[in-house]
Amino acid sequence: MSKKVLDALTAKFPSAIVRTASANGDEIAWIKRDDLLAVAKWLRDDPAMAFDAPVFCTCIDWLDWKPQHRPPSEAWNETKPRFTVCYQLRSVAHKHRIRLEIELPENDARCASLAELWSAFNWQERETFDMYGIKFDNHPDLRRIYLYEEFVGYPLRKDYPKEKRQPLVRRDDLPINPIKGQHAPKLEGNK
Amino acid sequence: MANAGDLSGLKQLVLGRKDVQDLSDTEQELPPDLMTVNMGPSHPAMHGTVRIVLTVDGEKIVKSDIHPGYLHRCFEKESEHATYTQVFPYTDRLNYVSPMINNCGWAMAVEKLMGLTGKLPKRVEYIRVIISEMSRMTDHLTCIGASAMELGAFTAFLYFLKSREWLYELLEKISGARLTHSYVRVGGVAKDLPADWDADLTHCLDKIVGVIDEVEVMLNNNKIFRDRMAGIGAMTRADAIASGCVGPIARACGVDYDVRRDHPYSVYPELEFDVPLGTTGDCYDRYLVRVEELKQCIRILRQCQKQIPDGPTMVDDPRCSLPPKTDTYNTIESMIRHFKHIMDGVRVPAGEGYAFVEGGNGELGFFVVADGTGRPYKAYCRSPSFVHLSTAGALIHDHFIADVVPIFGMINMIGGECDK
Amino acid sequence: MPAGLAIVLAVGFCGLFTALAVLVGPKATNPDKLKPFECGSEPIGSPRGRYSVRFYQVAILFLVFDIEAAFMYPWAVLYNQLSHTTGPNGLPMISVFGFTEMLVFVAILVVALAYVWRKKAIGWE
Amino acid sequence: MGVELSTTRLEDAAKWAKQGKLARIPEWGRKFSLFTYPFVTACCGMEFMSVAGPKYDLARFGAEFPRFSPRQSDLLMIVGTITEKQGPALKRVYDQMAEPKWVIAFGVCASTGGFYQNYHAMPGADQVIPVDVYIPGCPPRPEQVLDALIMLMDRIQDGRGHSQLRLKREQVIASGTEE
Repeated sequence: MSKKVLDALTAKFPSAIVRTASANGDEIAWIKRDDLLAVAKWLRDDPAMAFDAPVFCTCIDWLDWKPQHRPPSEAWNETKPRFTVCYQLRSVAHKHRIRLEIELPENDARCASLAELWSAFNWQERETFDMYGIKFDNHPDLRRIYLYEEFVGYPLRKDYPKEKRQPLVRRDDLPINPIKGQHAPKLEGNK
Repeated sequence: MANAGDLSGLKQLVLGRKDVQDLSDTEQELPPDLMTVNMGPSHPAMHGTVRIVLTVDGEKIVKSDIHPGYLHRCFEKESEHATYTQVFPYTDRLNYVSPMINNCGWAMAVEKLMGLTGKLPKRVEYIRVIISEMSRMTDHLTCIGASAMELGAFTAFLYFLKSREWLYELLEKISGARLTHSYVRVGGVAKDLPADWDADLTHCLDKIVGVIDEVEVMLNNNKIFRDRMAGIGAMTRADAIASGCVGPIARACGVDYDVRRDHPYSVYPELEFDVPLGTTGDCYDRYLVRVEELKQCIRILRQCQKQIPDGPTMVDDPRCSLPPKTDTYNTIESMIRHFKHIMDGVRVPAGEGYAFVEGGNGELGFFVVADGTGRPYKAYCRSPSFVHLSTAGALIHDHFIADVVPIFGMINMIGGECDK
Repeated sequence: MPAGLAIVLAVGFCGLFTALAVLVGPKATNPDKLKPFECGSEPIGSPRGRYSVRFYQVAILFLVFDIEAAFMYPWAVLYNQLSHTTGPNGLPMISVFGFTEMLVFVAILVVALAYVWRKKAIGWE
Repeated sequence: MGVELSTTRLEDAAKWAKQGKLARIPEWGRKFSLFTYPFVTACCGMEFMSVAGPKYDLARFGAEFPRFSPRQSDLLMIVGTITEKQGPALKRVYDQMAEPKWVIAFGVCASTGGFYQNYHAMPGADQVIPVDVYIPGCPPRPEQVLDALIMLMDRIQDGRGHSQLRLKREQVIASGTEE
């Protein structure tokens, strides 16, 4: 039933659509980065599409992606884009769904912000920026949402180690104090 | 006379506008400074994990800046380092008020990628519906009880806590743990229901029906409760849809959307239940929608008790089920299969998929990217609490500080799910 | 119970416990302990800002009606002694004088309440 | 005299914990009237509700009345995971509590970080403040919490809570220097 969504989309924006797929029950459309705003506005305002409800916005980091039982050509290499930003939309009236995916290169991880079209994406784009470092242009206030401002780096990227902590506060008499980076003075018995 | 003139001139300067005589009583007072107050992370109404920087003019909130993230426990990073089966304990702690629904959501997402969605034995589907509806009841009982307590109705809190204890006991008998069950597996459930679960559930539901009626008598027409809840934090239907609201909050605004009915999964098509809808979308409607949903859960559970068939509790697909114990100890192939299944986890074919269930707070979805190994490449949780918290800023605008408490109580923002 | 003894007992009881707390309780202050408590986060802005006058208004109105309620207690305790007539069964009759006395007292304050209500001093708008 | 618990500073406990008869009376009073500041963050909060609820009543031990201001509470119950962003808030609340104060780490996340070993979950609340009693379990059963409370009462009675030891050491050092 949602197959017609993809057909209507490719009919309307033949140049903007890189490719489409219908996998695991979801309709996916890969969109070029520059036409994203136009496609999204059309999807929301067109009565036949009526995608008025946002579902989620996240990003996939394809660094050293090697799917098993698949031809080696699908594995990731430096020439391929590293990030893919995914917007999932759904229509309350027609009850169909679509996922827009935008492929972004590693050095220029920029994407148009859909916060003006659907207010839910305001916070979800801030979360994607906080976790993956994707900069959304003309987003109302793009700053970290989960982590504290002093945090350096983007933790959900594949190259960020899981247990690399950047502590804010520690007890001063800890045996190993990560903030002061040295062992606490040995308590040589209180006088 | 000179200084009298200066005095009126000074007042003119200070008030800046009209002449002093024709100002009304209230306008004559000097405009007060706006005070910024922290409604911080460690506050009973904030469920301990949200900080709001409120700019208030006296008691009225002029501007608010919400800071979530105090309970960000890195669900995605942890699940990238765990096998598909090891992710279940992490999903328990996402929405820890209704943990079973998270388990079912994650299991469905992985089964969708493996193409097992419709092939599970009927008994597994019924068990999953039963434990999900019981978990939804504990979610609504805790939400209404806690927000009633925050408004002063401590008795309603204790009544609902008592009934939640009965449910916890039964869930503990089923899964072994009161809160963090980790009971569901990919392709089935860990073990079958206990022998006397039917009688216990009937006994438990009869008692809870009585408790719900008592609390409804106490709260529904209680003047204080209604004044604190009606008209507070109202949200229009269009705002609800545009800001991605789902679940009881969207239904309170009149958005007729329930995943169990609009995108039927599991055995919900065989069960009849109706979806309560509110009109004004304020806190009182959210309360009424949740109470009505409690009754619908009881109705579903009673139908499931009658319709549940017998049968295996795990799909007999070798990829995701353990070999029976007798084979494991006798044949080397089962031994290896058992070992590989435990150590490498369920091998999910490469691909990406998004599956969603009706959680306690609405559409709870898992977006999974699999790369063929036993560990998820990416496991994103679409959490309704995070979306509802983003609308809280608009809801508390122009309300009093005391109104933030019922609004946050009725949004039912759960820290684990909101900050993932 | 003579009033003097009651006062002495009251002051003595409170004094005893405050003294106990001061003597037995340990004293350990550090700069962090003296900062205002704002739910665990760094306090923003100073509490010395200019408040809206409404706070003061609501406090004064509360004081007025609270004292009115406080005056009702001694009246209620002495209510039986107020009546001069005894009923047929020997019990004191409901004293019209005592009741009207309190009625007048409350009526005066109801006028004040009506004025305050009309000027919308109680609400927050 | 109850289970001999090893405090992080063993030599402190041995040296300062000698108590006269007179000093035991206020401890006895403090033991049975603990005012808890429930620093609730995560899933253990649900279990804390059950512990404070009607079935596993906390009121039997005089610790039922939660105070939401550190000024009026002497038992800080850290219920749930403490993340790096929450660390400063926890330290500030602990500093603003009146002496003597005790801390219970409720659940394995507050004790050691549990199975959240990552960049944002702190490996235990004792990275920030000294903890007196740790409760294992995720979430711990209500009986475990009551058992921990009784264990804490023993420590209070013996005067071996961290803040009690620190107060006594400062007292002795202060009196020591005066001689």
